[in-house]
This record gives sequence, structure tokens and C-alpha cells, in this order.
Amino acid sequence: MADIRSLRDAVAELVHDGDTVAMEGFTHLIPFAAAHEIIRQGITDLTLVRMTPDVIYDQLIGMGVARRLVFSWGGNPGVGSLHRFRDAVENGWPRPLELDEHSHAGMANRYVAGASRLPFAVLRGYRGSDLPERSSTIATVTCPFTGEELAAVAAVNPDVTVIHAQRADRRGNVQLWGLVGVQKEAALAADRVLVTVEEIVDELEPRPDAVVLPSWTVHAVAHVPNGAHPSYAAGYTVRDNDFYQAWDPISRDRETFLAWIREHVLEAP
Amino acid sequence: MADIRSLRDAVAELVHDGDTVAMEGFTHLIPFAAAHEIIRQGITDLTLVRMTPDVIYDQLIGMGVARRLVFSWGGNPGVGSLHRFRDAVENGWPRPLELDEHSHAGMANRYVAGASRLPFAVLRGYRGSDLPERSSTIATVTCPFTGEELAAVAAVNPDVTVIHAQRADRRGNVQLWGLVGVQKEAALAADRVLVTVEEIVDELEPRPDAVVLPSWTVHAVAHVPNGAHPSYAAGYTVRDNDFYQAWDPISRDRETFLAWIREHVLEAP
Amino acid sequence: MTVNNTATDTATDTATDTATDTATDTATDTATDTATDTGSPAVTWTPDELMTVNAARALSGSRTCFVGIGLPSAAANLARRTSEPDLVLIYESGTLGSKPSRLPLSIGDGELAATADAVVSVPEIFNYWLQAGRIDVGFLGAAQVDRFANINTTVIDRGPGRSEGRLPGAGGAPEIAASCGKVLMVLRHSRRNFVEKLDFVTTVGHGSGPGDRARLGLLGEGPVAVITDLGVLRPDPETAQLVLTEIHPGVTVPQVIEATGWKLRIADTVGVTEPPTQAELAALRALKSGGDTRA
Amino acid sequence: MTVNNTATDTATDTATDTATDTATDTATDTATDTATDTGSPAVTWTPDELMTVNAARALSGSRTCFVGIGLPSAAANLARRTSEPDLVLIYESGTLGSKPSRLPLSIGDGELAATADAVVSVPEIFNYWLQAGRIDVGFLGAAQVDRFANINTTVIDRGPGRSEGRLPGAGGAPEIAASCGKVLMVLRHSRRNFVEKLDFVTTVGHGSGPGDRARLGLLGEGPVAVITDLGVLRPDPETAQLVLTEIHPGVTVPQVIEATGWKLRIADTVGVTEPPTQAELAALRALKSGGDTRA
Repeated sequence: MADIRSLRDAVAELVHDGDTVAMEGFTHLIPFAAAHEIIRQGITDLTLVRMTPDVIYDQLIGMGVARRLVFSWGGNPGVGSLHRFRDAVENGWPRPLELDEHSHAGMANRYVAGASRLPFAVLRGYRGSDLPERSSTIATVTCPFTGEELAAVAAVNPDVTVIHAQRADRRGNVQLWGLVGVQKEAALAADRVLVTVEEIVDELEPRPDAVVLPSWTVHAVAHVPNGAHPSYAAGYTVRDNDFYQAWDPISRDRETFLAWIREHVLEAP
Repeated sequence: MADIRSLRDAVAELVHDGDTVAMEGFTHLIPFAAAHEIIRQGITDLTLVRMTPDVIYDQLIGMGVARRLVFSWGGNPGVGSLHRFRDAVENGWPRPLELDEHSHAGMANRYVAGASRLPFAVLRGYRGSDLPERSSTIATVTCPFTGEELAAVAAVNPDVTVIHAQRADRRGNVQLWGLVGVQKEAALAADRVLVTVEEIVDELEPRPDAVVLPSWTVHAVAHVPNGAHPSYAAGYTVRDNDFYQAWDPISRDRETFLAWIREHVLEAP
Repeated sequence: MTVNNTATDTATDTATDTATDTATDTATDTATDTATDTGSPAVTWTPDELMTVNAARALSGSRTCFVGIGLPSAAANLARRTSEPDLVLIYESGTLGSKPSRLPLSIGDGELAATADAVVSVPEIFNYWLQAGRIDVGFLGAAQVDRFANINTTVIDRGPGRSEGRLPGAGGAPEIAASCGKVLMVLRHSRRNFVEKLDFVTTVGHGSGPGDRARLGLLGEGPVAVITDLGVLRPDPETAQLVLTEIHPGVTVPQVIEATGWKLRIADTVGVTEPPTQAELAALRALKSGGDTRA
Repeated sequence: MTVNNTATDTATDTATDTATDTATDTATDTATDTATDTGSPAVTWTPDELMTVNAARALSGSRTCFVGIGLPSAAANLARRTSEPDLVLIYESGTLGSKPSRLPLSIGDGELAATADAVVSVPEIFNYWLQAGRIDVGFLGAAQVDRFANINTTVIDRGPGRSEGRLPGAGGAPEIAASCGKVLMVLRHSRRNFVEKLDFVTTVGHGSGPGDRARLGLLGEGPVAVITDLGVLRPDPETAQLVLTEIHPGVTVPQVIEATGWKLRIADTVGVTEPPTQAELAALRALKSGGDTRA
């Protein structure tokens, strides 16, 4: 049953050095505030999992929080490169970053297997690509009925999944809507689930296209309005496209990046 | 793109002798009216697919429409046996009925594989059960990562899937809500899709927990108010529990059954 | 889980078709008489009520329950109305946290969806919720049970020269029994239902004995209690065989032995279940009549 | 498909980091000049507009399109605003039938969901919609393309002693190129992008030649056109190698050859694409500025 608590307490309790952590939100509802709390608490040696690492992981990687990244597309959407990600991979700064790299279809199915508590998932994917050569989590299976060879991807089961949602009720039932991405799967695949929300309400009114995570699948809920910024929460905030553009020059330079983090993360609440 | 047409024309065009036909609706939105039209048109030699054959398939089987049944639970929900189903299986009346029998988890995953256009799906199922001995569509696969042996079930890809929904718009986009069962998967697994609806509207207003099948995945929409009776369409009709109870004595006796079909199906519109 | 409710019906049909004994009916009569004799003069109950009340009590301490229609649904809803108000009811039709005010006739009754915390697709309920091992208790009925609490709901051998008698089939049972933390079973007690050897193994309880669940890779601990209209059987921790551990008020041990198709083992100390309380009976009857006794 | 838009950016970064030529920039200048020289005096356009308009035209007759962000999204939205008003736009973020009024910066822009016929989960969009082969056209960008229209968006070999240059990765591209009925590609033309040999095969176009798609079990027919700011390349039906079939107004064939990293084959007859119409340019500029030119 979900406890409602401060973001600081929730992160301290649920996220530990060395954990495999998925912070999901497919271009919407990205849990930036929780990532900043991880930076502030100095948690490190994480294996970070996310289909689209995005600016959120550029920040974590730039601060040396991660030793490994599991992903399928690492760019600043609509803008360009993730410079901290590239600097870590190409130059090992501030530390080397191991990669486990997939296609989106493969990553989505890894979460599906994780949520289903199956050891793998099957897809028609990766055919002819060099990707399987570089990953130990891509293999093949043969259909026992047709003989067709298909791709198999290993389940992802994070120690912790962190997501941002529009609302929770006081019992900790969580509701999100709009682009719901892979959040349900990422949450159900994890051992522990932390959700930051825009609002805590008495009762969750049903909404079109909403996903509900019952309280008994969530470990902590933290009330963090605008906790997805510069991403957004449909119905509450809008995507700060200017921030994504501004991130490009901020993140190109190590010192500029560190100064930004000092000012906006370490010295912020 | 879906055409909106009469039930008679839609069935005549889309359902042919010998087809594999799935008429889905998990205890809700069961397309009875379409089944009755199949009986009236004398279509025969069908392979019928449905997780819960229910009274709808008891009627089709009793009329000799089916040569084969693919299913996972064949009872009259809340009441008892399906007597026409039993008579066909136990006594070959009015014709023998081949069975391909699964668990619900297996059948649901067969539809998932069908909708995904994969040849099979993987589940942790059937362990220790005698069911696999009687089915050629249950096998095993070995996880290439962990070595665990899991069940594999063959995809179901019906020639035609028939479902009932609450609404369609004039372009043929279909919307259903409430218990949505396995209808999306059954529709997306099929070559042809026929949907009967309670109402045709100018615009589909978004609804909580609604599934939308875009027009371009549907081949025909027929306006058939109360087309799920004695099942129901949440928001439009209520389940006729009395009918389900009444079906037990009607269906116990071959002649009573035939008389009922004559009066309520063959001589009805 | 519609497997379950039909166990009763099918048993009746099979009884009609075949020459098996009528232990259930006999048990029913006896229990009814006894209840009237030994209960508080103001409180009487039927054997089905006795069974349902005891099945509800077995859910004590559970958080989430995968519910079959019929007897299991009645028991789970009664538990939610009495000792376990926060019990999360999960139906295979895709509802998480249903709170029906009356007993649904089928798992498709609209109230199950309308009162749920969330409604999901049938594939999702089986893959993400059941298979994933998230559910504490699976509540099953059965047509035939053997001494290891294995279940047959598929076919009945009707003897030489006759075709198999057809039962409704597996439904969700094989994976419910595999994946839930533990399994409760509820069914009427007769030699027709409690058999020496199953004609078909639809659903594995404890297989052929200790270690079998682990060998088969079944996640949960399997059946922990079989609640009948005569008493309660539980698997012996050493042998995994069902042992009679409790009888209902007024039922005798020989009566249970007589209603069991194998040589039933009896616990060293056989308890007697508490009679239904007035509150339990009132809540159960309100559920069945469609009323709501809660504030 | 966010793979695509970053192709541009990455190319820029790579150019910054490595000593490759600047064919793209040169081409851009030339095309701009030419357009101004040969178009109607009242109608001028940029090379990107020329490319986008031609990419939009390539969607003629298509019903459903799996859309990448950036150039593909601009082209698909332009097609919906001009020749193909019923074109169904599908974004990997889970939207079916998006009808944005302005060009989204990212595939996560709220308007994509708010204007969609249906919003589904990311696993569903890949499994039930893309993999199932329901989508007519996949629209991709690329960082590197070879003569068989294979794509690299993963890593760039920066030469001996240097670590690989990092590109964004695969995103949805491998399965988009495998599963859609056909594939369109749009990217700026330079020797840096159109290479003799890919440093890494992220996504298969036509593999190593005819028959390779069938051998690999790739469902669709693969890339049918590569639209650049200089012209259009299409695979030769015999060899599956990209051949220059059209140039844009004012572009010369030697200019295209010079901008291609392999010995480019030229069709027997090279067409010249129609200049953008005033209506096309107005619709494209309205999309980019956030306005809506439709009634």
C-alpha cells in the first residue's frame, strides 16, 4: 500500500547505490524532480534504464550517477545530441558508461516481459541489424509451430521504477493520462515503485485514456507539482520547449553544465 | 475503411462457409444478433473461436453451424452447462464437434500473438496439466537467457472477427467500453472485422476505459440496437440474467431448442 | 472465475447422467438438521451458508483475491463485507478492486466494472496481474478434486462404451492455481467430487506430492484449504495430502469419511468451526438479495 | 520517430568533430540560389522546403504513415494538409490518427495525443500496430545511408586511435523499416550522409541486394525513395541499389554525384521535380509557424 511522503524521504528509502533504476515517461510525464533528488542525495553506481534517455539522463550521467545505461534512443528530442551522454561514452567523462542498446520495439517488449514476470519476450525485430552483436540481452528463439526464428529480448526488472503522474488519491492510487508510454509496464516490472504527482485528490474521477496503478502496486507517492519540468503533465503543465533548446548550449560544455546543476539542482530545494 | 451497412449484407459479404470465426465479448458485448444472422443465412462448417463459448455458441453449435470449437471455458455463466455444446461433444448431435481446448491465459495469449502477427506467444502456463496432451496448439519454448521452459501457444488469426460495441461514428471508427475483454486483440488478429453497434453518432466523444478501433481496421459496421441481448452493452442495455436462466431448460431438449430457434431466430427479422 | 460455479451444476448433471451416489444431497440434509438443532434458536443457516461463511473467514489477512464466480465470489464478497473491508477483489473479466453491492450472477455483470479501481483487458489481467504473482489468494471451485487437491474440470470418464462426459473446461484455473500466493478451494463434499483418481488433471494443486510444485515451477504455495459443506481439509505439511482438520458444527467425522472417495486421513485433533454469526449471515443474505448492510 | 530529426543534428556534430567535407552546406547554398533563379519570381523557397514538399508528395495514395519527428513529421503533416487530407498519422509515442495544427517539436507534444483518434501504450503501438504490418508507409531519416538504403544511426568510426562517435541510436527504425508496407527516407544530401560503407548497420533497407529482405524475413518492400535536398533516389528493381531518378529544379546531376559517397548510378532519364506550389509553401509555413490554413 502506497505511503504518501516527501520526495526526499521517498528517494532515500527506495533508491540505493548500485540499483537498477528506470525513470520512464515517453516524452511526457518525465520525472525530472525525482532525478534531481537522486543527484542531491549523491546516490551513485546506478544502472539507468529508459527507452529515451533524454535530458533527464543527460543530467544524471553528467553528474556521474550512472555506471551503465540501458536504452534505445539517446537524443534531445527535437533539438539534437545529448552532450553529457556523448561525453561519457566517447570520453569517459566524468566516468565511463557501459551501454546496453536496443531498438524501441525491443525495449518496450523487455518491459512487457518484466511486467509479466516472464524471463523474455518475443518480437519480430533486429533482423539484419548489428545491434544484437553488441548486446547480451538480445537472442533468438524458434517458433515451435512454424519454425520461424524470432528475436528474444531479456526481461527488464528494475529494482526501482520512478514515474510522474497527474494525480493520486489519499490511499495512493495513481492516475495518469495522455501519452501513457511504457509507464504501466515499467512500474509493474519493478520491485519498488515511486510516483511523483501533480496533485493529491480525495477521489480519482475516471478519465478517458487514463491508466490507474492501484495503491497496492505503488510503494511511495510524493506530491511534487511541476515535477516533470521541462517535460509536462497533460492537463496541468505544458512542455517547456525553450528549455530543451536551451539545454543544448548548457550541456555542450562541462563547466557550464556543472554550474547549471549547482544552481538549479544542488542549491535548489 | 469501414462501410456502414445492414447486418444481413455485412454477414453475407464477410462470413463464408468453412471460415474460422471469432465472436468475442467476455461476458459483455456478446454479438448475439450477428450469430443469429449467421444461422439465418445457413453458413456452415465454421471453426468457432471464443474464450467462453457461452449461450451464443450453444445456439450455433446446436444448429450444426460449427465443425470445430476453439475455447477455454464452455459453460452458461452463473447457471450451469451448455447443453447443446455437451450434446455435440458427447453425442455428436447434430454433428460431431472437434475441440481445441485451452486455459483462459492461453487463449488470451493466442489472440495477443494474433494481433501482434507473431506465430506464437509465451506464457508460464499449463504446468502439470493434461491439457497440452490434447492440443496441437500448445508446445514449449526454452528461454535463451535463463534456460527456463515455458509454454508456447500458437497464434489465433481468424478469417473473421465479429464483435458488438456501443458506438461507431459515420466514418466507421468504433468505440467500446466497460469490460473490454479480448475484443481489441480478436479484431486486430483477424483478416476481416465486423462490428455491430448500439448507436451510430456524428462524433465519438472520449470515454473513460474506452477502446477505439480506427475505421481503417474495421471492414463493416452494422447498426443493431440491443444486438448483444441477452448479453448487454454497458450504458445502453442491462444483462438479461433471466434469459440465461431460462436458456437452461430450453437447451436441455433438442426439440425445445429447435422450436426456440425457429421462433426467435429463423422466423425473426 | 466461471470455472467454479459450474462445478456445482456439472456435478448435478453428471449425477443425472451417471449412477454415482448422492452424498452431497445426504450431507445437505444432515447439515441443515444439525444446524437447526445446535445453533442458537434464533440463528439458522443452510449448509451452503455454512460453507460460504467459513470460506470467507479463510480470507482473513489477505490483501488481494482472484475471485471465481459462484461460491468463491460469494465468499470473497462476504469477507469484504465483514472481516476484510480492504480486500481487493480481482475478476478475470478484467476488474481490479471491484466493490459490488450484490452478488454478481456472472463475472461480466456491469457492477464489477462500474465499481472497480481499474478495468483492464483480459490479456492484461492474466499476464501483468495474475502471472506476475501479484495476487495473494486464488479462490477456486472444482468438479473433481483428489487427495493432493488437484482439480478436474474438463471431462468425466463415464465408463466403458460411453463417451466422456463433458465439463466446462479450464477457464483461468490452471494459472490461478500456479501463480497466486496461495489457493483456497470451496466445493460441496461428496464421493462424486472427492475422488480417488481424477479422470483428467486440469489444474495442479500439489501434483503427486511434496516437491512437485517446485519441480513444475509453480510459483505459489498451492492449495492451503479446501472448504466444504462438511468441514475443512488442509494439506499435511509432510505428505501434501489433504487431511480433515475441522468439521462444521453438527457434522461427524465418519460422515466426512463416507463422503470422500479416498481413504481420508484425519488430523490428530479435529476442530469444530464456529457457527456463522448473526452478522455474517445478515451480510451474506443482504449480498444475495441485492441489499447493502453497510452504513 | 525521433531517430530522424537528430540525424541532422548528429551530422552537424560529427562535422564539427571530424574532418569530413561540407557537401550539405554547399548543396544548400546552391539549391537556394537556383530556386530563386528559376522559380516564379513571386515564389521562393529554401532547400529544406523543397525537400519537405517533395517528401510530402511521395505520400500520395498512402492511407497510414508511421511518422518520425523532424523532416518526416513535417512532410507527413504537409501531405495531410494538401493532397492527402485523410492520411492517418501514427507516432511511436502511441497516437493513432494525430491531427496537429502546428509541427510538434517532439513526438511527445501534447497536441499529438489531444487530436488523436486513439492513444495507446508504447508496447501496443509497436506490437499490435507496427509489427503487425498494418501501416502503409514508414517515414525515416538517417545519419548515414549506403547504396542499398541501409541506415546507420548508432556510431561513427572516427578513425584510428579515436573512440567511436556516438549517434542517438536505433529508436523505432529497425522495426519500422522491417514492418511497414514501404519506407520513405528523407535527409540532406552530402558525402558525409551518403557513404560507401556504413560504420554500423542499425536498420536494414535492402541489405546487400535483391532477395535480402525476403531472406531476412522483412515484411514490407523496404525503402522505395530517398528524398534529399538535391533530388530523389530510388532502388533499381534489378540490383536494389539507389539510382538518381529525379533532381530538383536548378540542381545538376554532377552536383548530386559529387555529394554522394559512392559511385552513384544515374537513371537513363532523370526527371526534374515540380517546384513547390504556392499552396504547398503556404501550408508548410503555416504548419511551422503554428497557424492553420485549413478552413
